[in-house]
Amino acid sequence: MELSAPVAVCCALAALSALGVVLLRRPVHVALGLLGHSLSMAALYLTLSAQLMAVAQTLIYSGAIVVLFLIVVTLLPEGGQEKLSFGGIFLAVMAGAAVLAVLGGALAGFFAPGSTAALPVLAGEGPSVKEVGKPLFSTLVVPFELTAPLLLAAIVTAIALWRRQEKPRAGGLD
Amino acid sequence: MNGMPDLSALSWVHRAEILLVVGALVLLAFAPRLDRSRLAPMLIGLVTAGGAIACGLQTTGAERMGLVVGSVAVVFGLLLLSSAELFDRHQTPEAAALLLIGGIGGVVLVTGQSLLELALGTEMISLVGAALVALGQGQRPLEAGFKYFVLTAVTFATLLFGMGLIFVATGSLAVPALGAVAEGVRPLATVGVALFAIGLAFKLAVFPVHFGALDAYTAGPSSFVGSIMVLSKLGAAAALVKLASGAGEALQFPLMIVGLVTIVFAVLASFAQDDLRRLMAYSAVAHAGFLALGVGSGVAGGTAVAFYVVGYGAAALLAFACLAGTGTGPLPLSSLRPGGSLQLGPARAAGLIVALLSLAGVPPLPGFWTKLAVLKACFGAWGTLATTTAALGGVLGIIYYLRPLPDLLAQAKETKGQGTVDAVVAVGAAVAVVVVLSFLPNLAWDLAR
Amino acid sequence: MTNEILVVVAAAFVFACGAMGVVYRKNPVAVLMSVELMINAAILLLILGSRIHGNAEGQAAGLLVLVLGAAEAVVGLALALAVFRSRSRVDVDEPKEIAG
Amino acid sequence: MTTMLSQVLPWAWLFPLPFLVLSALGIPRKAGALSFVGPLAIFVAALGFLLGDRATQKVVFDGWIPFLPDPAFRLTADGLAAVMLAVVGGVATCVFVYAIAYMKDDERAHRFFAFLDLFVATMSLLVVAGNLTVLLAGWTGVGIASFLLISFWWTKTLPDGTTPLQAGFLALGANAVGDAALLVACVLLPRGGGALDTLAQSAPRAPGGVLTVGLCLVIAAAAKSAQGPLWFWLPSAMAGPTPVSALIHAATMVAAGVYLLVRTAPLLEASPEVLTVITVVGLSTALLGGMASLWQTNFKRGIAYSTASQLGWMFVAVGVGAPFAAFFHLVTHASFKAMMFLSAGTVIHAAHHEEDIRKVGGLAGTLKGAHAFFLIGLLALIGTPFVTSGGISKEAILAAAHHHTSQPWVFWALLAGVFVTGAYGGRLYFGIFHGKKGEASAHAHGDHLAAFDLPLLPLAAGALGLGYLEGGTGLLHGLLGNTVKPGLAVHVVPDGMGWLAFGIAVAGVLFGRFLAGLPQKGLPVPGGEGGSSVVAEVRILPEGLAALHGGRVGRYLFLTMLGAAVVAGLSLRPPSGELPRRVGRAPAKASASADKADKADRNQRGKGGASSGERRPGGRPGVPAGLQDALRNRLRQNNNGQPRPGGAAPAPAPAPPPSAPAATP
Repeated sequence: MELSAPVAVCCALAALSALGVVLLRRPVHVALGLLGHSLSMAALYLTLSAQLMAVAQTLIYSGAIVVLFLIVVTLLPEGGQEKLSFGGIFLAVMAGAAVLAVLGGALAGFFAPGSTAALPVLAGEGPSVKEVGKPLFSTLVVPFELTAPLLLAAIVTAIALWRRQEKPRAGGLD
Repeated sequence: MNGMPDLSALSWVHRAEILLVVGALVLLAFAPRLDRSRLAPMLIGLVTAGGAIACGLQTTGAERMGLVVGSVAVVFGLLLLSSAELFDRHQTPEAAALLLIGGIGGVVLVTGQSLLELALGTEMISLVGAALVALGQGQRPLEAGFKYFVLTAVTFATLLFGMGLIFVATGSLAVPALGAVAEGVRPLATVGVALFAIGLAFKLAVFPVHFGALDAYTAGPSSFVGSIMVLSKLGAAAALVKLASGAGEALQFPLMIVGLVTIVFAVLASFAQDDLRRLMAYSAVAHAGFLALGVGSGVAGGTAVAFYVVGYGAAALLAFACLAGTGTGPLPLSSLRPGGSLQLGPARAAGLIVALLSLAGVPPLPGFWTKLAVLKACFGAWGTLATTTAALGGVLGIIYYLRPLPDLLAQAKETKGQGTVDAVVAVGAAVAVVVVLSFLPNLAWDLAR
Repeated sequence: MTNEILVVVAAAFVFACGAMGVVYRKNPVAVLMSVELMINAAILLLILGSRIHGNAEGQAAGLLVLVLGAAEAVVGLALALAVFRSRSRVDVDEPKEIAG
Repeated sequence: MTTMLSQVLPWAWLFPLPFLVLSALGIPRKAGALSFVGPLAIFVAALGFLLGDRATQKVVFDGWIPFLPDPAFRLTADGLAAVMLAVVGGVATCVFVYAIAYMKDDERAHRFFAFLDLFVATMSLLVVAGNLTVLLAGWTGVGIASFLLISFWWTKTLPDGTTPLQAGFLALGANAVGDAALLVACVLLPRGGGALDTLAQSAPRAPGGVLTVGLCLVIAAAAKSAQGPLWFWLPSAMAGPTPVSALIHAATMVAAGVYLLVRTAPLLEASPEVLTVITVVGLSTALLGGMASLWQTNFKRGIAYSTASQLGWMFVAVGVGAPFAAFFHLVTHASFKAMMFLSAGTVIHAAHHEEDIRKVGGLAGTLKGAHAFFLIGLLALIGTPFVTSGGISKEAILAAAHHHTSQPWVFWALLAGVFVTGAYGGRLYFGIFHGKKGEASAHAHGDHLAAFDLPLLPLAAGALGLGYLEGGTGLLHGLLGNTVKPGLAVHVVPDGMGWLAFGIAVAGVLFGRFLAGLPQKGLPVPGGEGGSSVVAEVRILPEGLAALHGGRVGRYLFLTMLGAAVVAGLSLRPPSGELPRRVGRAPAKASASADKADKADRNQRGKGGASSGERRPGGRPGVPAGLQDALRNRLRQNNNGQPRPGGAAPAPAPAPPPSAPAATP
């Protein structure tokens, strides 16, 4: 698929908002950056004809997770204002550069002149929403079901940790 | 698996998983009633885990090994439930339920075939591990649980990104056979496999990604640390074996290097430790190095790794069963730091000595046989230099394993708080397993094949 | 340069951004948000793969990964709250009782 | 009777175990009153074997460790093992009886005897081991027993500021190097190659051949026998109670290295390089150890250096192709050196735990028994002909070195060693028992001496008479059967060379007497006096590494991401199949055996992996770009309901181990 404007714009938006998440100082701004990132991702999914995922991204990520982050930001003392150090930033740049270097090494084949390497391209549209549902109940049914105990564990953990903040209940075990 | 699965055709693995979920649900549903009883949560959990072991005995190969070893690890955690150092002693039903879910995670990692299943298993163990550590009493477990979780979240994201790269390259969620991937996108798949392996390596606790596990094993409640540790090592090692068998040398070489670095690092760094708990945590890292080395040693390494997990698991469960109920603070050794006061009593001290000797690889304890098996596999794959390094690191480790010995031998005859009956059962059972595996290591070898 | 490659590059960039964020952020919530960036990059790759291989599994897996990200955020935030509510400074480097 | 005794000999290592349990339980009330029965039984069984028909007894349990070159559990009792067991059992019996009196006032004496029993059991297992695996079990076991006994008084602080615990760890560390070498030897032997008696046949088929296996064995032996660069732990090990020094660090455990070399001599002799290494290591330790002894102010350490030096002599004997002479000297040395240590122990006990040569002296009158025994030991040590065993066995080594014409310098160096031996022996003897009375010996007490002296009588008899076991009679040759290559005939009457050597030794003793009269400064010997401080210095690196865990999550995350990048980078490196270093350099046999093991493993894992295609070891078949479409179709098919590759079997594509082992590390 040749480069198309909507995809390029969405990619640029996603990248910029990701930068925002990294670079902005105030936690509230960071959360807004994440919101923007999530929305631009959803748009990108639409351009990749993944409508279901676009909706899910908007609802779950933008609607639930980012809001959750915002709530916690307000719960933390001082609003979670952070004092960044130059050492930390230097290390971060090094880590980011190392990761980018390796990923660049993996992608180098696509850009090397004369290289025949390319991602395979499928003509036509991607899988429809109906098709997406199928693997959830066939090939991926085990992982799908496994999310249930996973979420259970997450809920139990969150509740049990919340109880930590209350005073321990009186009365011992026998 | 075409269309809706037929319930009667469920495999034993899935039956065991469902059983474990049901057990967890029962525990949680009746938690308000169960939390005053010492025995009930444990018994419900034990019945469930016992059922999972029974299911495991119906199967063969890796499934059998995963179900049996994973469930046994859960059983030990359950047996030590009443001596667990929980922040809120009424949370035993929750802890038991989390243990059972952790068991599912371990089983999924061993038996799962697609990358997505492996990812889910990893995440399940991460959540359970962080939760069980963070529920311990005092600030230390909370700090350790938080660090463990942040680090695991990052490595898990790395794992997911690796899965994404593999999927882009191959269009399939199956464990990729790199040799069969189209040449143009093979680097993409290779890096994907490596990043996926990083997420699993965190569970294994090898060198650059060991920090979280090190803290969690140091400060977590000892009752649960043994189970979490064995479950994560079992699952991660099995998953890595699957990944490496498809990836070939592209993954085996880095794993070999990482394994050697981990062994040397853990052995050297542990010389500076004077806290028994920290020593045990470093020991877990050193053994992860051997596991990584085994995984990096090809097909022969796969069997050796499974064997290693069995032998290591027995000794680790014994060690932490002996430490159960000693709080979550440091346990300084008086021979190394003045003012240390280790109060274990002679029986648990003796059990701990057996465990330490096995972990150190002293013949004829199982730790020795498993180490030999991995070294043999490593020699077959990588030759003399790697084997010599690993062997040297392995045997030098004996120095730090014997460091607590003077303190343990000095345990007075009469100490109060010898532990509850269930804890005694746990220690006894673990000692029995270690002793049997010492003289009949071929039993573990058969289980591992 | 095709659309596919551009998306892969964008995902790699977002992932690297997340990696940088987790290293230097001090606020636990900001660290977790950086992790979410990394997970988003993974989802993007799954969807891209689904598109170019015509395999719906990718999107289904993306959906499950979304759920994983949510679960992780919940537990992470719960832990962060438990650790930092009683502290005066919100700094992930601050609790360092366990060291050495 | 003798037949029965010889049949139980492979199991002799079990004899001390009941007494271990009893001692651990605090039975009988008087510590050690029963424990000596274990080693005595070993001694009797060994004697019974030697008096009987001496038919080799083998015990084999096959299929014990399925993945090892030699999967069996093997015990072998032959002439060599029986003589060694007789030495171990005999010396141990004397030491046990001695220790009853020595440890009388120690409240943890029961534990002490339990540890001693553990040592004798593991040592006997080491001796009767039939293959490397069992040998390794005993090898590690004696190391641990030695650690426990060295650091037995772990709360004490030594005069040089170190603790017995540090000394114990030092010993443990040095021994661990040897254990590692044996581990490597264990895994690099070809299939079916672990048995000790066929090692010479199997080792050439190992990668690296005889040289590698031989060097592994030499490193292991050097670690156990405190030879060459691994000498440093033995002087520090003197922190343990003196009976321990006598039994473990003079007579038996440190001799295990020599025993291993004698046992595997047919293999070692196949490689001249290995023999040269043994000679050089032994000779340097014989000379330097002897000289180091001259500087010791702690007389127990002085004897320890003497032990290292004498073990060096045995190494030289093996190195010049005379394992028989080495073993002969091992036997005689065990008796006289244990006796010297025990009489030194009597001095220490009488002088209220004073071990400084400057603070004792002139004890010949107070401690008549100890004086006499030490004198006998000294005479044996310097090799007095006719009357002492040491004279005859040392003569045998000298003769072998003299006979070994390819390296004449060995003989001359040994003659210098004779002088050094005399000097340190004389210095110790005159320093302890003659001259001015030191502050400690002024109020030395001479009570309970009978309990200390009686157990030394058998050892004294051995120190005097054991030489005739071979000299003039050739008895030892007969006892050993064909387990050790027969050496030169051993003469009782010294030839000219023998007299020369004795003369040099006497000169040495006179020099030693002169040294004993000098003010003792206690010059620092590198790693010697403060050997345990090595432990403290080595801590810098560990502490640096542990400092990585400063507790800051940001740093952890940085290292994590960096590690991820490095691992991913490593995975991108060109596969080794395309690297020249692995292609065609591996020995054909090794690669064939690796392939075989690989195949066997694949069969065991079921046929599930076959569907994804086999790959050549080390190779990585590239998929031509034209196949991409076909491949994609295949993958898609798999995803639409077909079982994925590897869906049924645990491993999709069993990747063979990455090619054959590299030929050269």
